[in-house]
Amino acid sequence: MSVLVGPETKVVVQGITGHQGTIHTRNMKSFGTEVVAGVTPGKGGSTVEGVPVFNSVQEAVRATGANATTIFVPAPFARDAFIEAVDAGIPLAAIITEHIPFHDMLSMLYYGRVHGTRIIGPNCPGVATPGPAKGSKIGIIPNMIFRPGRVGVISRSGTLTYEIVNSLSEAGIGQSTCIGLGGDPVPGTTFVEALEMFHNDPGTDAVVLVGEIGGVAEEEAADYIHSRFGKPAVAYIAGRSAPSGKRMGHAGAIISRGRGTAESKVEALTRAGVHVARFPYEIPDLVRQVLHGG
Amino acid sequence: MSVLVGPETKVVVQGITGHQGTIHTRNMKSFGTEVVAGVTPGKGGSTVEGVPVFNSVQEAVRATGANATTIFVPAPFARDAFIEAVDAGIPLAAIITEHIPFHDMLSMLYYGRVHGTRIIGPNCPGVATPGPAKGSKIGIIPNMIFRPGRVGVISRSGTLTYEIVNSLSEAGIGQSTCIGLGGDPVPGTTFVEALEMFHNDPGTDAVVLVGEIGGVAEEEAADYIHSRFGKPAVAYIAGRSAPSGKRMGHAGAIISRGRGTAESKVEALTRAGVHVARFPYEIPDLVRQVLHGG
Amino acid sequence: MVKLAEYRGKEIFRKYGIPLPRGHVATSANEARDLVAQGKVPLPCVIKAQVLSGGRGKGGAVQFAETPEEAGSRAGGILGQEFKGERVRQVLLEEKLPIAREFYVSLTLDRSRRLPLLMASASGGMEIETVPDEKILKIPIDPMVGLVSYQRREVAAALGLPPSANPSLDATLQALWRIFVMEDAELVEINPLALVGGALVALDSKVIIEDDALFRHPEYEKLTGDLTPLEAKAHEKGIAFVEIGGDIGVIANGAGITMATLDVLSQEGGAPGVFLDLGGTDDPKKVAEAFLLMSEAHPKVVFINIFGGVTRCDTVANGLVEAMRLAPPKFPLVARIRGNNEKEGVEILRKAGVGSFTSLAEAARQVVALERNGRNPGGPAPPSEAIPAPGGAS
Amino acid sequence: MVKLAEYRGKEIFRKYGIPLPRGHVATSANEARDLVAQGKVPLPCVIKAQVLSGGRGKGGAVQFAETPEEAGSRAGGILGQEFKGERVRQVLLEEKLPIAREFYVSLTLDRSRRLPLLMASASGGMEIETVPDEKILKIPIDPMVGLVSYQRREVAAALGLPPSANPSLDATLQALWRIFVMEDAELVEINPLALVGGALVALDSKVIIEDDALFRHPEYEKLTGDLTPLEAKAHEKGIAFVEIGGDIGVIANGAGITMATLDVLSQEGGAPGVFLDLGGTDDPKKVAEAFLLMSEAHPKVVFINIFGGVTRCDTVANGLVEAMRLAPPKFPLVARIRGNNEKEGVEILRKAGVGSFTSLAEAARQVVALERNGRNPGGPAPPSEAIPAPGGAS
Repeated sequence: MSVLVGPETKVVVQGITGHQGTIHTRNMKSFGTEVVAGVTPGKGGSTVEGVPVFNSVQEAVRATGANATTIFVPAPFARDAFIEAVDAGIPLAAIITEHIPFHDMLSMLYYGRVHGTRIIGPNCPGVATPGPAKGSKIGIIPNMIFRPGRVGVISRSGTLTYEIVNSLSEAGIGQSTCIGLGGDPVPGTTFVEALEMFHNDPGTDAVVLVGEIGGVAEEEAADYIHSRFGKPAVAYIAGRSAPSGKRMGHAGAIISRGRGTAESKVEALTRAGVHVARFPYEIPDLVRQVLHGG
Repeated sequence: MSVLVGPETKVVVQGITGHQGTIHTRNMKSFGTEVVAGVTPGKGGSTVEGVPVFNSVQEAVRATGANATTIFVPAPFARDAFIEAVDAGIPLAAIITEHIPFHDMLSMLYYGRVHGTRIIGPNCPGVATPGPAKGSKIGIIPNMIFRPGRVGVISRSGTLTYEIVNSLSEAGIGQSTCIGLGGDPVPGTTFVEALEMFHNDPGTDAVVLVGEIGGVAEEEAADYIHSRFGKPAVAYIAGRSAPSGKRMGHAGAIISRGRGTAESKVEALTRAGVHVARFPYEIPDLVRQVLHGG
Repeated sequence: MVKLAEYRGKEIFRKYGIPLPRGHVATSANEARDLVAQGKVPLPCVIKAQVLSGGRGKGGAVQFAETPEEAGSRAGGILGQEFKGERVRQVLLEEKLPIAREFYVSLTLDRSRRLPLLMASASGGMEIETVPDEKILKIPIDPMVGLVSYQRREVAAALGLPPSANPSLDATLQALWRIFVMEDAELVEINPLALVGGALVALDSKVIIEDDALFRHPEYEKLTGDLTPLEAKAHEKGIAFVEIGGDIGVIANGAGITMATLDVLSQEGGAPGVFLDLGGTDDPKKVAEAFLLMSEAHPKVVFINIFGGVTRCDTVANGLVEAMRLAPPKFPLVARIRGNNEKEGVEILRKAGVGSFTSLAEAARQVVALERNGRNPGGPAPPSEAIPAPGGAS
Repeated sequence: MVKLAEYRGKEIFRKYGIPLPRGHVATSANEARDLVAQGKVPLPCVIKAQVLSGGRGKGGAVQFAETPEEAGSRAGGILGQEFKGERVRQVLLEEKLPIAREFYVSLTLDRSRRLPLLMASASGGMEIETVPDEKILKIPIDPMVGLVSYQRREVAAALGLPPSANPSLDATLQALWRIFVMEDAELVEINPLALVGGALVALDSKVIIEDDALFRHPEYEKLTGDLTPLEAKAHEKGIAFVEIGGDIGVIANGAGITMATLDVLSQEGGAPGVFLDLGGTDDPKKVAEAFLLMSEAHPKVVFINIFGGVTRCDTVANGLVEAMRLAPPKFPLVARIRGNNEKEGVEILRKAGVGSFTSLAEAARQVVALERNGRNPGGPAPPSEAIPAPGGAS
């Protein structure tokens, strides 16, 4: 079992003929994902990595029954690409594109909610569900880090997530699904929403949260875990020693006015019963402990 | 039984200190309605017809638990008044105000949908559920026309509805609930949505539809009745002999390009098994026939 | 509804960045000639009467000129003429462009979907009503989000536009959307939208502003051009009044009841001619005014059919009695006043010598009978005698 | 982020109709004197340095004048000075108004609710961070609908405004909302918003435009004022580079992994000083550029910690090798390159004499040991010798 993506997921890639779109179409396919279609306006009729390209998402959906999209189109066009996917009836969109204006995201969030399309991202690595036979993935998380299993991973970070998932796999701890939320100020899916999914997933026994300084998403996750989450959780918060007020690469990693500090996040999570790792490489042991009481 | 309003309905009146607001507060109360609060900004603390007046809907809801609103505020302020009601958590709004720009209604429709608030109207007489002991009403439908019973009435017209409900009552046929949808180009609730409510209401045995020329709402109602509505229906379409292209009082009553004619509506309804009256005064007999096979 | 003349619609188009032919408005032949002579309007040019009715091309209201003098004389030939009942007070002079193709685009409200609707067709330049449905692309638009790029691409495909014209199309459609929203339009139409040298140009404009939104747009005034003099007079007083030519005057309240009254009268063989919708008035003065307006239409018989909801029967009755006092009617009167304060209203009328029916069918039959009497050479009977006591109400 | 100077924010305010004191910008003492002498700025007037840092009042960057000469000399005293490291190139001269009260209003993004947030406080004129939370009214706004009247009434009540000022408040808040949306602002703040003779006037402006939306607003340029010279240089090349003063240089990819590296180094007793985030680059040239930039910061040791997802390890390795060839590093190098094309990358580095760790903890310990060596007078060891073969990976 898994959340969001699985063997039934049929993926369309928006922006498939771009550099990243092409590379990750190949990667998604070699992970086992059913990439059924690509979309690039004006390039309909061609193929990329053996995947047929259409001029519009609607054409792609009609021809292939795609039910998830991965969006690689540049930021100025990402909002419209997403709305096109929603109008074509696609219920799940991983938006890889970075630098989408948050004003655009506010209207995308509205549009997705009204029409029942879930957004993962933007500026995120996507979602991956490893499988014993074949996995399913929307986005860019590297294939080789996974091992099928029963631990869910939710992260606001990109590369750090890969690092952590890889360490879990190396320690023999497999994953049900890994969700990269992205670090943007207005994420389509929050920690709490992702936790709810794992809460309801019989295939997930425990969850690893990878947070970072800035915002209050981790504090809200702690509240949710405390009041309703029924599974053990392990967390890591990056940026404990980050210099105050300096940006560390994206807007999510700025500390303002004492809120959103590593301390407040660690404290909130600890109070909620979450085992908080000081360093990423402590996570596998902590997961083993919460799973086996070790 | 009934739909939309009943003994549990606690009404707030927005614009209670205006002429119409005051008159209809009195009428709603004498119908048996629990009018628990009025709202007029700046007039908080006063009372109208024994009803306490608040400065905001939120204050009114907090103090009284109001769960429906009747909006009498002038058209330029109606959109904001409705949004205030939604933000205060009110799930049902009868908007009596006429001449609200349809562009405003489009955003009100969105806002109501996202937040789960149903709109009746605008430019409508509201909703009334007569009761053996006490009735419940949001809006301005006259009290004396009702008789409690098991026939639902849905209408795009105002005064004609009163006429028809009155004739039902005089013929001994009582009503479960009467819904006045209003004749505006963008109604908050359509025939189809109102029919769905009566379909699910065990207290309703048959439905009377009062339509008029213009638009295609009656044709859509016919489609719904044909495919899913499980109760007998009687209809009347006003304007069979209306001069083509002339406005008869509001935008809903204009014929354009051969669509929305009385003929097309009557034909669609008849095909759907609805008994269509040629004149309003034939309705009671037709209702008696569909109910008792007479 | 506020329907704007072509040049006014084009002023809006210009403000929102839709490309237009170079042009100017003139109100006299001399002004037209000078505009061309001074090079403000390039030659050859088009001269178009600024009237609101369609079909100007066939009707001679669109002309062409090759010289300033010709422009002046053509403009002079159009100005001051009547076109479909409307006096031509302005002409629009515009450069005549080398048109490759003509398209149709518009935004309006789709009442069925309760959404804005974008329509586009490769069959531009003719009335859209005459274009077969399958040749019109229709795209519903989310009002909170507006037009998005894939919809614009669908339009480009439907029009068969060369790719070079895509930026021009995108800008035009975005402007169309902004006009629709910002100006509270019921309709924004460009027909024809012409392809000229790889870019699009709006050759005509049709913009209708919603009446109900005029409080946000004081710059537009309500249009009363299509109304008869009496209708216009009623309109000024805020009374809905429709003349269609017939003997019976109907005073009712509400569009539904007005239409139902018409239906019943027609069925009984009557010829209703004037409708006056009181709406939800509570003001006896307005009722009196309405009645006096009705008198001016010289009906053979007047049927007052009121169901009082918001309107109170006694208000209507008082207004009627007052109006009859001021100007005793020269026609028989049939009343049916029911609903709110019915007893009081009926009593007031009774005291003034006017009876009131309970049954609509009976009242309608009486109206039609009086209409037939009124056609006799004997002339109308005085109201107090002509109106029988109403039949027993149930 | 694009933070606009006060006068530029006020230009936007003016465009959207927010009332302002009469005022002008001057770039010299003479110009300032003339503006006042010509009556373009009424007396008495305020002279404000146009710098981006706060606390201008306490810092002497706001002055007052009663005569044109005084305005000139005060302006001259401010212009050309440095304020918190920023050179004053313009002053804004404005009439000094008789202020009754000062308020605070702003619109920004509430990340937790994922909605715009309207904030208002009767405690205007001071930094909002110093105002207690209970004195700030916070209203989340639906982005599709905008500010509605009851919210504006809540603000009026919270500010304790006289009813006469309500139209002024409504107009100001609506303008604030339009600026927030139309200009893609992260923050629009008026502090203080002053009550002057029954109406509101914006005495200051703070407008921050979102970087990511600059493609829609070419009129705004990105701000690099707060950056060190090396940070600015990196910024131009599109590389995220942060200097905080320490011995260890860190090259990583992604904010999370950068922060985690910092956490581990700090824990091991190291003093990280420079971070360079490669992000998701696929371009060996960019890696080489980044490495050369790092060299310019003169770290004692450099730790390259890469987990390749989008980034490929061989790309990073090739870039590094190329950079080392161009400018042999004067510091020891510790690498940990994992993930996408890991084997190839490790092999490329190995051939260039650089070993790669598998374990982050082990790598970090090695970095800190080399940092300590680097502090010894013996100077840095050459990289090929300083870096041991990595411990066995699991």
